[in-house]
Parts: sequence; structure tokens; C-alpha cells
Amino acid sequence: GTSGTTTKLSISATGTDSLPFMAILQVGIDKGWFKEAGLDVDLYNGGGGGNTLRVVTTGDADMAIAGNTSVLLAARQAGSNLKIVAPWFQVNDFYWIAPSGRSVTGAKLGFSSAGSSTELLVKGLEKKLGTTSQAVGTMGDNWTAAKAGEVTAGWAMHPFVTDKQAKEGAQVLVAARDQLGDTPADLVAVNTDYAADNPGNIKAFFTVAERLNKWVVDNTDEAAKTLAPLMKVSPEVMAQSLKDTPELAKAYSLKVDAQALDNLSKLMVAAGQLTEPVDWAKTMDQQYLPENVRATL
Amino acid sequence: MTTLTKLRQSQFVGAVVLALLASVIWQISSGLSFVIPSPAATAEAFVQNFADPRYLSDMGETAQAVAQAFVIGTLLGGAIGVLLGLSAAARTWLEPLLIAFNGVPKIVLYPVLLPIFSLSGSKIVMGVLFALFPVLINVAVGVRSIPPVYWKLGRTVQAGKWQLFVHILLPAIRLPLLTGVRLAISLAVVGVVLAEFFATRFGLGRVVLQAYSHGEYAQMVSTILLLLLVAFTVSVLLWRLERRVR
Amino acid sequence: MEGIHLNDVHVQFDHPSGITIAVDGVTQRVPPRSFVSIVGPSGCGKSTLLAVIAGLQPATSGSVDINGRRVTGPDRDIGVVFQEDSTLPWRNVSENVEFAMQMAGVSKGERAAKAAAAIELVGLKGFESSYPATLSGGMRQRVALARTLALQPGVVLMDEPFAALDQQTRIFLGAEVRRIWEQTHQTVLFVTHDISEAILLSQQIWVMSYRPGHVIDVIDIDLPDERDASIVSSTRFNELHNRVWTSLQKESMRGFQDVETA
Amino acid sequence: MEGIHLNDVHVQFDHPSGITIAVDGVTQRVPPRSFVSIVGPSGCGKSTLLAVIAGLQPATSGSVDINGRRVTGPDRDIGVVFQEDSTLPWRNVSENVEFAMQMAGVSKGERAAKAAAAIELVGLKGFESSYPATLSGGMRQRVALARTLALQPGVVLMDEPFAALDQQTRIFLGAEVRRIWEQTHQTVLFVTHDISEAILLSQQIWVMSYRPGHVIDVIDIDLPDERDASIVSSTRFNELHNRVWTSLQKESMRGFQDVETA
Amino acid sequence: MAVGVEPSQQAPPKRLPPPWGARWRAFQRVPQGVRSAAASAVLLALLFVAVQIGVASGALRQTGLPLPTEVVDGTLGLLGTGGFWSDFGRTCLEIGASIVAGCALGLGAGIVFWKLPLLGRVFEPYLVSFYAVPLVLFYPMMIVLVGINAGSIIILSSIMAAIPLALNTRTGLQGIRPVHLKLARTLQCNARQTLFSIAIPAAAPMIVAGLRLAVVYALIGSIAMEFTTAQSGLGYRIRYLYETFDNTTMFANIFVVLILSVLLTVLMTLAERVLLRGRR
Ligand SMILES: Nc1ncnc2c1ncn2[C@@H]1O[C@H](COP(=O)(O)OP(=O)(O)OP(=O)(O)O)[C@@H](O)[C@H]1O
Ligand SMILES: Nc1ncnc2c1ncn2[C@@H]1O[C@H](COP(=O)(O)OP(=O)(O)OP(=O)(O)O)[C@@H](O)[C@H]1O
Ligand SMILES: [Mg+2]
Ligand SMILES: [Mg+2]
Repeated sequence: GTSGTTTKLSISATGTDSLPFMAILQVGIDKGWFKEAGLDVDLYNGGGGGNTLRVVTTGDADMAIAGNTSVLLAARQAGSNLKIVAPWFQVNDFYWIAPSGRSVTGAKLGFSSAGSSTELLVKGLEKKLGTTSQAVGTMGDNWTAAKAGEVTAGWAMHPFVTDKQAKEGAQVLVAARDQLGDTPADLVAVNTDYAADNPGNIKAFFTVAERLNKWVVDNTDEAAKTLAPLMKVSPEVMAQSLKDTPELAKAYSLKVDAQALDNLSKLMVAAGQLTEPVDWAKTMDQQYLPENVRATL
Repeated sequence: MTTLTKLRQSQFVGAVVLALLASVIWQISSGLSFVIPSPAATAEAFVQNFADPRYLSDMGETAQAVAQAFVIGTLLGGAIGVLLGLSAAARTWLEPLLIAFNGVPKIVLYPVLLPIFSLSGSKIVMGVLFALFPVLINVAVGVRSIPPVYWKLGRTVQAGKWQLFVHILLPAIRLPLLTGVRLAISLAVVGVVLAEFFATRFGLGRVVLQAYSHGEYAQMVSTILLLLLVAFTVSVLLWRLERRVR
Repeated sequence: MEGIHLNDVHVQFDHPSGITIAVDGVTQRVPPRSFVSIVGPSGCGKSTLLAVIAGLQPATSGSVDINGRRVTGPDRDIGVVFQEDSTLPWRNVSENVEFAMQMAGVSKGERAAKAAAAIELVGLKGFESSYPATLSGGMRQRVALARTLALQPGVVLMDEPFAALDQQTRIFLGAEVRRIWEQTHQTVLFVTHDISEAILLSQQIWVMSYRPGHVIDVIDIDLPDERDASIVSSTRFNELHNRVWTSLQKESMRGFQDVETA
Repeated sequence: MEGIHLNDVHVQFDHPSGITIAVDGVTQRVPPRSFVSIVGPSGCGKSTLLAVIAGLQPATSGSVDINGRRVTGPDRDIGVVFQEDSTLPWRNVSENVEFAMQMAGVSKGERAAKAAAAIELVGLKGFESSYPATLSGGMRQRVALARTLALQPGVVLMDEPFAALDQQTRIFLGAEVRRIWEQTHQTVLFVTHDISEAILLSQQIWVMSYRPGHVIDVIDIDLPDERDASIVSSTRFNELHNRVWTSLQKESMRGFQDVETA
Repeated sequence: MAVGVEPSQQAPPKRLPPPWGARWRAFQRVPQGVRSAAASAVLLALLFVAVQIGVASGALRQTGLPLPTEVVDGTLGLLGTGGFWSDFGRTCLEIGASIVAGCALGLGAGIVFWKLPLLGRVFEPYLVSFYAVPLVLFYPMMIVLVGINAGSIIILSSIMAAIPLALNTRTGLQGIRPVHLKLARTLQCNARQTLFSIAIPAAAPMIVAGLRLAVVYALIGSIAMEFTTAQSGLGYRIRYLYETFDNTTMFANIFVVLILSVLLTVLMTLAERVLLRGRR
């Protein structure tokens, strides 16, 4: 943890080793771009929203990038020292994949666990498609359960989807985006004390983040090669999965999508995770974002 | 005794045969279900891991945490065990709580530990909590079952407190202490790795979890195998020592 | 004031269910350089009395003086040989024998020399590097004896040192103890259950009563100093045996019922 | 062919470092309803011989007949009392005594009646529901005795049943065994280290030699049947004691060196 | 030469005043168990008060601990919710089933290892180092083999429970005093009688110690597995509340797990009393 004015920024993020839009932070460190911006960045990989965020509430880290529902629920806790400052990865890149030959009608869809983003989506899909659901766990567990016939399809994201398509003939049974529209996958929250002391650091962070996003969009092939070893997949799979990511330019951009935020709030209310819709104008403090990406909420 | 019967009765040979048998069963079952990676694929992943500098640094990270957890856990467990063994008052006050605490699934305490000990500390503390009890219990029981005549002997030769500790207590509990230490090493590994599942920056727990959540079972099993192999080797060596000590 | 003087020694134990009077007013004297045995029924307070003399157990009232000094705690000049096997299994024979000296801070060289002498004295030469686990019970008691003798204490207290051994070994070790005593002439107080053993070894026997324990008979053993096994067939031996037996017999019968129902 | 007949019994043990001849040609007879004791130095094969008679250990050559039947394995008509404490700590006194009958399939009611009688016989009335842990060593051996007697075996083998007890308790229990034998008149073969005990109890004593073990002396005990403690002061007792002692003495010294250096 | 004393057999036993007051002796007479329980209760109360003060005063703010009184309130609140009882029931079912299955497996294996010493010797090194395997990782295999249900958790925690019991049973059986087996032979006991009337009761102290470990491992195994993988049960609930930042309810559930484990410990202590009746 850091206190007072500093050049250090500790980031705690979920999935830096499995999700490319998180792994770009590591790329930023490796390429020295944060250093150039005068930031000494330190990256934690938190396993799941609970840990990722707790590390920030305890002051171990200054910034958390974690699953949408966790961040929202944590920030709404009484006496919370978390402040939501931005959305992260604003396309709906969740899929339900299955071995070939499965049908959506009467399907049982696996999700990770209660209270998670996947539960949110699965609840939405239940209403739209008349499916049922079952808590299973990680992407790996879901794919295993799908193959074993315990569920019809399991949740997955890129590049896992591509990898299983390539290696094991997985097929996308449901693409959540088609059914439910976009939501931000993650939200960025900062420790309020840190933010008060070091507003410049957070601003600098977002500048570098935009640079990284742009790098992915403009140099997709190079990005695939750089990210592949971090994801432990082959460069081909990584390249393909970036290609398969819907609206890459929107996905890898900080430009706030008000509609996606609204959609998230609606889904959470429908899933019973919230009792009333989120007032984003109050909940999300956009002051640290570059002016050109802010939105009126 | 002929060499053949000796060979047949040797524990080592038996254990190797059992390991081979297990590999054969593993090979066969890997053909039956996709969740079980084949021994060959696992071995390949095992070897490749060692060529990966990140894997090696993860290994170092875990080893360091395990070593710290083991040392702290053994010292702490030993100290409390000696206290409990020697003092009836300490037993009255602490024993029931310690027994109850031993029965608690430590993993549910992780949410309590994380905020207090922070990220790198809480995995060591988790390892300590796992390693603590076998040492504590073994030492307490060991101290209590030291034949009273040893203490009487110590008193008649007017041995000082430190002399009693070094020349009577420590050697007298050497066997239960070794047993406790052996279990402590294994459990320190489990504790640290479990903690690494939840939150960490480096460590084999993270590697396993990454493989696990991606369904890369060969990679996952190869790391489990490494953990197993290390714990197994240390444990068996200590266990042999345990049986050789007079 | 040479020797061991017991002045009206009382010992009682408090426990949840009441009070046990273990030793009830013993006033006796062990002359210097003499060999005295105590016999008495189980539980009559023999070990307790020895513990008081060794300074391991405070007397509830009364006092013990050894060579003019009041006993207030353990003293290295008082050697004790216990009934239980007290060899330390993690030390070999010479390390065991050196133990007492090591605790007393005797230098390494001196320790080795004295240990070698003591080991020789008890007839364990050649076994210096054996561990207790590989020795018979009788040999282990010799190790304990050697450990005590190595410190050359003025007084040696032995609490049924051979109780755990079989009769053949007892006869043999008893003869050894007597032989050693004839060489060293330390003051010895020896507790035993075995009447023949007591007669063969001692110059005087105290017979203790069942609880509350005190000395009910003192018998001087007027056998010649040179005692070999053949002495047991002598008339005098048989007379002494009968004398002790009769004293004890009354006590045995009285104590027995009590012990068995304790 | 009544009683126990030993016909040239040999027992040897093979082990990695060679062969031990434990029993080397014993041919003896225990007359029916008589009380015979075996004394001999440690390791001379007494227990082995008893094990052969009990059917626990096959003889290498030779044979044993009991009341005309060849011994080929354990038999419930042959009761054994062991040297070690053999009470079952998880059963109270009456459950312990009933154990042998329970294994033999005796009905519950009969078991209870016989157990009560046996408990009374060994003088444990009132302790029926005590557990062994709360009993003294002597009382536990009585429980073992009661368990054996409850099955009313024709032959009782006792392997140093009182070896672990102190002398007072031994004297007392010895008298009890003799008293019970006077009532039941079973055939008893009794192993002991204690010469006085052997003389006080038996009609005949076999003295065994050190390895290879065989019977070197058979002594008939011509004391009156009524024996109380006072008999030990009689001249005849002392003569017998000396006779046995002398036989044994030679053997003891020979065997001792061997045991101690084993 | 001796200073003889008159044997005064009729001397009245002397009773000196007790060294401490009567009140101390009265306390000493209170059974050890009751004293221990009272002492533990005092310690727990002190801890409760200390944390309460610490949290209320803000000294423990960064630990994120809620007020102990809130946790107690929350726990009482839990008791009224159906969701809690279904979690609780599932966890109890898992623990109970793993105890039963684990004990049967462990006891059986221990007996087999005793009867076939070679097999026992061969398995031993593997079993003694088995503690180092995070069994949680076999969950994916369980999904395939058993399905997503309590079964996979029960199987894995049964294995965890069985191992210490098997080792202890074997050690206990090997330590039976030879005289007890000799007794069985002289009484011509058959194999069943020898096993159930001699061997198992004789090894009972070790087996019961193993049982204690087995119960602890069944509990730890079930909760830990729920915590990391399952979809219901107390362990899962704690994880869920952890992820969703509902601290008070999370602590209330942790509190329930603590109570459950204390309850099991007490139960085992009582069971031990009954099973080892008459022994010291
Ligand atoms: N620490 C103690 N607390 C309470 N009672 C004790 C204690 N030590 C001994 N006693 C009691 O004092 C009595 C005398 O015991 P002691 O050990 O001196 O007898 P002993 O003559 O040595 O017997 P034995 O021949 O069996 O060794 C016994 O009744 C015993 O129960
Ligand atoms: N199972 C066995 N294997 C090898 N040797 C044995 C075995 N049982 C006994 N012996 C040997 O046979 C000899 C006689 O033993 P046994 O136990 O019969 O002697 P004992 O007269 O009963 O001795 P003690 O008086 O010490 O009980 C001893 O040398 C012993 O070491
Ligand atoms: Mg004593
Ligand atoms: Mg024998």
C-alpha cells in the first residue's frame, strides 16, 4: 500500500493470466510505457472479485480492476473506501460453448458462481431463451462439465473459446451479446485515500491504458504475438481470438458507453442483486478519464 | 535369506512396483476419460515447465513461502506444545480452545487473514496455521509422556533449566517431534498452495489455478505432481530417519 | 554428625479425596560408610523417605542431616539410583555415564577418564558405545549405577534398583553392588522387597510398617564381611531370614488387604 | 495314560544367525491332579515347554499327551495363565472372566453364574464392575486366574504368573493358588523363578538346565499338605530350599554370563 | 549402633493444617473438564470484549472485522432464513456422509494392511505423504465421474478422512500386546472373534485417535471443497458473501462453521469417553 504522494501505483486485477484485456497491463509494464508516464506500476493477480477488491480496501493495492458486479457491490458497502472511476472492456464477450450437436432449447447453462457476472447473464438468458442454469465454477470446469453432459454448455471468454474451438471442436451455443447487448466486463475502482493524494497518477494510468488499447487495435498481429505467451496459448489462437472479439475498437477503448452501464444496472436488478437501478452519475467518478472518453450519464 | 526374498520383502521395491502399477492404471484411465491427461502428456508438460523462467520464479516464490511457513509453524507449534506439555495451568486454559481451533477448516479464515496480513503475509500465515498443529500436538503429547524418572534424574544431578531442555526434553521428544515436522512440511505446502489459489502474484498455486481454470489438465497435473514429488520425497526421507532414530 | 540423620521425618500428601500420611515420624541414623537396607510392604513410604533424603521431596515436618549439613534440596554429593530404567536411550553407555558429570560442568577429559573407570567398575568394559536399547535390563541398571558412582558421591541412595530384573540377574548384580561397596565404602541406603537380597548386602536392615509408614524393626546383620552365595545355606542366614520375614509377615497381611482394595 | 506325558520333546528355532535349541529332549510326567513346578534360569526354555504343552508351539520332535490325547493345537480343556498382564482393559472384571466362556459359546446365564463363582473363588467379590486400570497388578492376575478357572479346565498351565508382582503380593497370591488347587485339584504345571514359591506350592519341582534346556533334577516336596507361612522356618523347608538352590546355582552362573552378553 | 525407635503402632495419625485455604482445595476438587471449560469460556469472553472494543474504537478498522455483537445478531438472523438451513443441511450431509464412508474405508484399509503386512509396508510411504496433495484439484475429475453434486465432495473428503484412520488403525493393530493374541489362540477364537473381540478393542485407543483426525479431516475437506468449488453449502456461502462484500453475514457464517467444529470436537470427546470406558 502507499500513502501520501508517490509515483507508485499498485493495481490488483482479476484474470491477468487468462484475459487479454487484463494482460495488456503487463505489456504496459514490460514495454516501459508506464515508466515513461512517470508511473511505477505493480500488478497483482487477484483470484476473483472478492480478493482483487479486498487488496485495495486494505491498502495493499491502490486500484482494482475486477468483475462488474463485485466492484459495484463492494463500492456500495457502508463505509467503503472504494470509488468507481471507469468501466473496462465494454463489449459483452461472454459465450456459452458446447460440444457440437447441442441445442439451445431446454439447455442447462453453467455459470461460475452466485453473485458473479456470469450469473447475471445466465439469469438474463433464462428469461430470454427459457434455459435453466447451474453453478459450476471456472471456464475449465464449465467446459469439462459440458463435455461430461452435466450441463449443456458452459461459459467462456476469448481466447478460451478460440482455443477450445480449435483444439476440441467446441461450438458457441449462445453468444450473450446477441441476446442481452453490451455490458462492461469490469469496472475500475480506486482507493479513495490514494485518489485524493495522487489524482495525477490515476490520470496518467488512463492515458497509458488508452495507448495500450490503441496498440491492440492498430497492431493486432503484434499484440497477438506478445499476449499469447501470457495467456499460455499459441500465437495463432491468440490472433484468431482477437479477430473474433466483437468490435475490437470498441472493446479496447475507454470511451464510456452509457448504454452498457444502464444495461448492467438493469440486469443486476432483474437478477435480484440490486433492489433499485444504479445512479451512474453518482456512482462513477469520471474526473480521472481523458476528457474525450467521458460520457454524460 | 536369499536375494530374491529380500527383494520381494523390500519396501522400496514394493513402493516402486506400486508406482508403476499406478502409472499403468493412469495410462489406461486417461484413455477412458478426457479429464485425465495421459502420463506422456503430463511428463512432457513437466519437463517443459523447467525450461520456463517464469515457472521457475513461481516455484521459488512458493518454496520461499513454504519454507517460512514451515519454520514459523514448527517453532510456534513446538513452543506452544512444550508449554502445554509442561504446565497444567496452560492445559486448563488453552487445550480446549486449541483442540477446537485444530478442527476448524482454516480456509474459511482466509477472508479474516487477508486484511490483517496482506497479500504476501496471509499465504505464509495460512501455511503456518496448517503446519502448526501436528507439531504442537505431537510435542505436547511427547513432553507429557517423558518418563518422570528422567526429570527426577535431572533434579538429582542439579541440571539447570536450559540443561534440562537441551539434554532431556529435546532428545526425549525427538520421535514425536520428527513425526510432527514431517507432517508440518506437507501441510505447509498445502496451506501455501491453497492460499495461492485465492490471491497471489506469483507461485505454483497460481500456475495450477491458471491451468485448472483453462482446463489444461496435463499442465495442472504436472504441477501437482511436482508438489507431490517434493512433499513425498521430504516426507519419506524424514519418515525413514524417524524409524532409524533410537 | 557424620552419616545420615533422620530427625522425626513426617511426609503427607494432600489430594482431592483427602490426605495420605506416607512417612510418619522416622528417626534413624545411617552410620558413615555403612550399608543399610530398608524393607517394607508396597506403599509403606520407602520411596518417599528416600526422596526426602535425596532432597527431591520436602518433609512436612522434621529434618534430614547428611554429614552435618541440613538437606534442603538435591545435592551432587548424594547419588540416587532409581527403580525405573533411567538410562537415556539417545545416549550410548559412556555418554550416559558422563551425563551427571556433564551437568555438573566437569571438563571433557576428566569426564572421559572417570566414566571409563566407572564403566570398568560395574563390569561394562567393551560396551562403551552400545545404546541402551541393545542392552539387557540388568546391564542398563549397571549403566545407571556407573553414572551415579562416576560422580563419587559420599552417599548413595538406591530405590529398588533391581526390582525390574529376574532373580538370577538380581543375585548377580547384588553381588556386584556389594563388591563395589567393599571397594568404595560409600554410605549406602538401599530399598528392596527381597529379604535375601537385603540380608546378603547389608550391615543393618530397617523394617518399615504399612501406612502410616515408620520403622518398626531394626536388625543388625552380623554375618561375616566376606559373603558369597554359599552363605544362604548357613544357619545364621536362615535365622536372620526368619526374623525379617516374621516382622514383615504381620505387616504384609495388614497392608495387603489395603493395597489390593486401594 | 492320565496326566501330562512329555515324550522326548525337542524344540529348536531357526533364525538368520543360526539355530537355537530351546528344549532338548524332555521326557517327564505330571501325574493327574498334582501340582508340579518348573524352576530354571532365564532363557532355559520353560516358556517354550509350556507353549508346546498348551498346543501353541509345535515340538520339533517328540510329543505331548494329555489324559491320553495327543496335543496338536490349543484346547479349551487346557487353561493357560500368562506371565504378562492378560486382562482386557476394555472389559470390567466380570466381563473379563466371562470372556473365555463367551468365546466358547457358553450361554449368557450360565456364563454369569460360573463367572460369579470364579470371582468369588479368587477373592474378587465386590469388584465385578471395576475395570483393570483401577486394579492393582495382583488383582489383575487374579482376574486372569478366574478367567482360566471359570472354564473348569482339567489342566492349568501357569507361566510365572506372579513374576511382575512384588514379593508381598506374591506370597499372598501363592497361598491363594494353593488354596484353590486344594479345592479343585486340577492338574497344575507352574513355572516360577522363585524357589520359596515353588517349594511352598508344589508336590514336585523340576529343575531345568540352561540351554539346551532339559530337566536336570526332579525333587519331590515331602512337606505336609497343610502349608502356611510358618512352614518357611521349618528345617525341612530350608533343606529343600538349599537342595533346589544348589541345583540352580550352578546353572544360574553358567547361564548368566550368556544372557548378559547376549 | 542404631538409634532405634519404639515401634508405636497405635500412634494417632497426625493431621497438620492444609497448606492453603479450604477454598483453594475446593477448587482443586472441581473436575478437570469443568475447570477447562470454565477457563475457555473466560478466554473467549475476553477475546469477544477485546475485539468489540477494538472494532468500536476503530483500532481494528483496517482488518475489516465487524462488531462481534453484529456477528452474533447476524447469526441469529441467519437462523430465520431458509437459504441458511439448506446450506447448513447440505454441509452436514456432506460431513456426515464423509465421516461414515471415510471411517469404513479407513478402518477396512487399516485392517487389510495389518493382515497383509507387505501391502501395508508398500502403501505406507504413499499414505504418510498424502497430506501434501490439495485434493481440491481432483474436482474436475469428480465432475466427470460423479457429476456436479454433493457426491464429488463426499468422495474427496472421505478419502481425506480415511487416510489418518487407516494409518492409525494399522499402527494400533500392530501394537496389540502379544499376550492378547496368545490368549485368543489358547481360547481357540475364530478369525471373527479374534478381530472383533480382541484386535479392534485392543487397538481402540489408536483407532479412536484416528477417528478424531478423520472427523476433523472430513469437516475440513467438505468445507474447503465447498469454499473453492461447490455450488451450495456453508463453505460456498462464505465464499459467495466474501465475493459480494457482505462482511457481516460472511462472519456470521464463519461463526456457524466455528460452532459446528466445536460441536464436533465436543461430540468426539464424549464418544471417546464412551469408547475408551475403563481405560486410563
Ligand atoms: N506425589 C504423591 N501424591 C500423593 N500421594 C503419594 C505421592 N507419592 C506417594 N504417595 C503415596 O504415599 C504412599 C507411600 O508411597 P511410596 O511410593 O513412598 O511407597 P513405597 O514404599 O515406595 O512403595 P513401593 O514399594 O510400591 O515402591 C503411597 O500410599 C502413595 O500412594
Ligand atoms: N520364537 C522364537 N524364535 C527364536 N528363538 C526363540 C523363540 N522363542 C524363544 N526363543 C529362544 O529360546 C530360548 C528359550 O526361551 P524361553 O522363552 O522358553 O525361555 P524361559 O525359560 O521361559 O525364559 P524366561 O525365564 O526368561 O521366561 C531362548 O534362548 C529364546 O531366545
Ligand atoms: Mg517405591
Ligand atoms: Mg518365560
